[in-house]
Amino acid sequence: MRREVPLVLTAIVGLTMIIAHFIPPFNILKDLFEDWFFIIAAFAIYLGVLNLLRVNADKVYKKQRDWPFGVVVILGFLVITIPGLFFSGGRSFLDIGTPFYYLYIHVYYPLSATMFALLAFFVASASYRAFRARNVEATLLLVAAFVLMLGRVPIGDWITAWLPEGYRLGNAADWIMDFPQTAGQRAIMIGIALGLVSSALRVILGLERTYMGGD
Amino acid sequence: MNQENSQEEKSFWEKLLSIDRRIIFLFIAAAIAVPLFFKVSMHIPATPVVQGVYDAIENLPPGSKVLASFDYDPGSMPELQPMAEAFFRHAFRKDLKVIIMGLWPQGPLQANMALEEVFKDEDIKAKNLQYGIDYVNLGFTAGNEVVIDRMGHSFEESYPKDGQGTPLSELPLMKGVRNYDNVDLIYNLSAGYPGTQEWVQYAVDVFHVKLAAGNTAVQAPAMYPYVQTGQLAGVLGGMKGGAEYETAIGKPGIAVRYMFSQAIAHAVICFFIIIGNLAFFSLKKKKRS
Amino acid sequence: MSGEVVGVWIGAILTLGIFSFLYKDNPFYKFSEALFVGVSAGYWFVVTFWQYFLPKLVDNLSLAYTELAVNGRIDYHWVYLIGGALGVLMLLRLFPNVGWLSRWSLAFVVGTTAGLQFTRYLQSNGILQVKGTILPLFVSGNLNTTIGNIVIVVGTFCGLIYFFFSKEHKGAFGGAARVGIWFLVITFGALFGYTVMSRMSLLIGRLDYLFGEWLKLI
Amino acid sequence: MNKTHPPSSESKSTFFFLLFLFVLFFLFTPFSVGAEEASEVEGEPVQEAEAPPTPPTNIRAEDNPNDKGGIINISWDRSADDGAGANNVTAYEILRSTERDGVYEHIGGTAPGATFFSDSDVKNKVKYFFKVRALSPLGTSESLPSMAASSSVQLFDFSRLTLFILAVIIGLAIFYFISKARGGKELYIRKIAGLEAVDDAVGRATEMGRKIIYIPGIMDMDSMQTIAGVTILGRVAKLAAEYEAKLEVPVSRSLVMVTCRETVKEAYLNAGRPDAYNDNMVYYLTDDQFGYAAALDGLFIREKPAVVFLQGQFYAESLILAETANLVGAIQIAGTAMPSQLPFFFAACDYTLIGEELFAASAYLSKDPKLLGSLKGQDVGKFIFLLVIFAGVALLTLNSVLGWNLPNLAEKLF
Repeated sequence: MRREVPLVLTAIVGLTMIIAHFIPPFNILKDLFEDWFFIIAAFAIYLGVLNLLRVNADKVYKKQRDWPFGVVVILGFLVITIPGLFFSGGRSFLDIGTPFYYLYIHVYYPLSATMFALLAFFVASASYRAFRARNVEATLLLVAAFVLMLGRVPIGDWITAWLPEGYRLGNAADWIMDFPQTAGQRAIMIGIALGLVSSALRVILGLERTYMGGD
Repeated sequence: MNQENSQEEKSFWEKLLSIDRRIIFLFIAAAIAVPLFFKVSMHIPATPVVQGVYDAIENLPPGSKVLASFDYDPGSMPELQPMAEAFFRHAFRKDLKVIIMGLWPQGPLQANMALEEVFKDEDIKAKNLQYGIDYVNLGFTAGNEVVIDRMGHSFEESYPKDGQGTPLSELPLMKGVRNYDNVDLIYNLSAGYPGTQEWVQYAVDVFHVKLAAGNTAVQAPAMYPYVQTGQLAGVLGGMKGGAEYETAIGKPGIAVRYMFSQAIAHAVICFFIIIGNLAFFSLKKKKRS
Repeated sequence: MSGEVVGVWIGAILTLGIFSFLYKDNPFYKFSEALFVGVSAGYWFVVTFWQYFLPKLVDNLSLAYTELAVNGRIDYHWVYLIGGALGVLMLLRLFPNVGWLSRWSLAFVVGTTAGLQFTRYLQSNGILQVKGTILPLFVSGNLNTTIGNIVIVVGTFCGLIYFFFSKEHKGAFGGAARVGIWFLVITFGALFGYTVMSRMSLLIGRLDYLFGEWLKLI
Repeated sequence: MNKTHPPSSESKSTFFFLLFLFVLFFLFTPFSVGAEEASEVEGEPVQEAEAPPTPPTNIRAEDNPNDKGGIINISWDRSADDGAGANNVTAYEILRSTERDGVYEHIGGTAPGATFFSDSDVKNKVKYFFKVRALSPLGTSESLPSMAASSSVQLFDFSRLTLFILAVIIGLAIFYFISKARGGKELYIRKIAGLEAVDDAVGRATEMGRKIIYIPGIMDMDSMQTIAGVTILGRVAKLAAEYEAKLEVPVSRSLVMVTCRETVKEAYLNAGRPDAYNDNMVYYLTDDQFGYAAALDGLFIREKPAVVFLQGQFYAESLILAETANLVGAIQIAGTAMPSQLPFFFAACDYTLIGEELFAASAYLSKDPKLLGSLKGQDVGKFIFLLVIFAGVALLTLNSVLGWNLPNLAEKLF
């Protein structure tokens, strides 16, 4: 019961989804099952959130290293959830002027955008370290990256202004994107399609089942 | 003397190779911050892909309805928000009616933020635009491309109510808007999935509606083929595309101002790559000799 | 001080908090990080409730209920009860004795994903890409397209050969695989360089916020 | 286009030819328009201009193919007055009736210039007739009714036939090699460097007494990449249990947390060390992409893990994680099937599994012949694709060299 039912269920549901793709009256199952997925995930989020709160409460209670920041996590969670659920006009909680919107704009957004912006720095440090002409492969990597980086901004065309129009860095960047890049991307994508198909079959056939746990 | 010199030189190249990354960070920060203070306005003429977007909106008669789908979140704001603001400015000046929606949870909110900004303009304030008559915000609906597909049959199926909970039938603007047949253009701002690709595949290819889009620079090249085949009227790619569009509507905004920083930062990264390789090769040469 | 001004100050301080990580880990970053984790977990919790839980489960069931109460008809929307039941099974994990029942929901999710993505990827990543690669190697009167097509066909062909698992990369096969790697590497380099633009604009946005909106220097 | 290519002499001559045509067009257009206007004035009485627009013609109604019914597609030829003049058509309205000469009801409309409408409000097997009405400022006019049309359920979607055949062939190939491997036949599988390194990396973590941190991507269980990431976790956890290394799995989705717990627990059980497992090894942080990245950055810096696995579906946070892990000197073994993120892993990580290799990893690490057999099946799929590309390219090339003028086969097949 504990193990067999889930395996059979996976197989039935998986095969049904594949077959449904080819039988128009069954197409509706796709939408329905996706909706069910959202419902399951919406229930599951309670498990995650409870876990997060418990871990941090534990940390505070046991006075582990950095415990004050456990308090911050819990407070942060409550500070946005309580207004979001109860004091922000229900479903229109994201409208301009609600307390939830205020927190979104002045707390959530700056944090999120700044974290994202760290990438500007990491792109620089990673390219400094990785783009060295050690061998043929590394050199190709370097040259392609270099051409694209300069070709995308006005500087690229400015440096190569002495070349006839149509042969400048911007054009080279476009050419690399259009042809060799397309080819490499295609090979990767086709490989992914096959890998995924095979992986999905292993899951459906129950060969890959570590995720299902033991008894 | 000679030996000492080479000793010193060697350590210099070596030091350079294992440079503290914080020094690189500092250079990048400076490369972006300093140009912000110089209001260099680079002239950024519209490339044909951008002109396509501009024309698609410019050529609509007043009163036409545009469905604007905001499929991005704050993460892509620097790139897409200028396009959102420029679009609203353009549309409201031309007296177009805008139906806002989002396939990303935060999308409709981004639209609200752009509206707030645009309503500060004198000429637009003077038009005294009304919610429900001149624009509506349908909000977000979960379901990705399935939503696009369903809307082809009926908007109401996916959006029985607008973002504020008002039934569509009570919104004057939505009277007579049943599906894509009743809108004149779709304008889509996209930062990934679901986004422009899905709009092309599920709305343009199936329901033959006209589509113009703005994308992050990462995504834009994947959209060029659609522009060539005419499935897409045009695409604004990244900050540069935004800057071109801003220039085209005659109101240079944030994107135009940012382009200078962008160029300098690229140059700095390339400079470091060159330095890194110089150091790498001088060390290699030394080792060989 | 108005709410807006306070808000900009909060935003600016948190922005600096995250940036401080670039120098080194410090309590200021730890604070911003902890706040971010708490607030973002709460953010998605609220979003999930209003935008997934209510519309997908409650709305559909209330539709079914209204149909029953008003017209006495048993409506199709009752099937959402199964979705709800699978969700409830998930919560049983909180009780060790019956926790294993949640595997049924997991099995459903995994089966759906495997089945759905099987056809989706085979179509969009497989067939459509193969179709896109079938190009003539010679286009009369157009040298650009001719060269471009050759590059695409050769690159895709060799790239795929690199991915073969059950054949040793030796001889001509190995040579083709090597060319395949070159194409992969050029792709990576190009995509990397291409993305730099996007990433820089994010930082521009943040610095503009600090210097402009907060300090009003620009 | 800003995708200007280096101009070749051929494209230049094409350009000039087009320019020539363009100039000709411009030269002669005014005359032809003038001529048309003249004929209109001459041929039709003045009061006729007050009349409604010419009705649309040739109304066709057909069942929408390959669906479960419920949709009829209506198309028509535009009114002659669509697109010009005072009598310009401003909209079309679609009318429907169940009897040819019955009462027609208005069911929708389109913008001028359109020739297509899809009626999604029909009952299967009921016969409908359609008319299209053209609207203009001067009046309206209705077309003749269409032939009867009804929608019906199709039991097989023939537009997906190629996909179906391919799915069956590849599925059977994989299945065949799995059962063949079950028979105990030894299969050759080439070495994958990133996976060869797993053993050493786990060993090194044990030696150093530092943690292994495993990140199964940032997406939920509705992604096969996450599922692949979780199955690889199963193999890594078993190794960690055997080597007695410390494993930590912070995740960003609740369902993934549940699944990872089952996986890791099972792995420890299989390794004979169920006592070493506890639920706290797998914990949830936040659903948020960058909130999660911020927390992981802090974790990396403070814990200084010996190994960081990044296996699953990643977006922009990929480089943030890889660079921070690099900063603390961890061995990074990454893998994803996101083409847009592979460059960053490739540049910043020690080992990267590229696309297909991510899906092959758990089979490879398991060394289970059945699973390895499925990899061989994948190769058959690749071989078929290569064959199709080769044949298609050869045919098209011959076609264009010899000027056969073949119909576009690829377009027909897929």
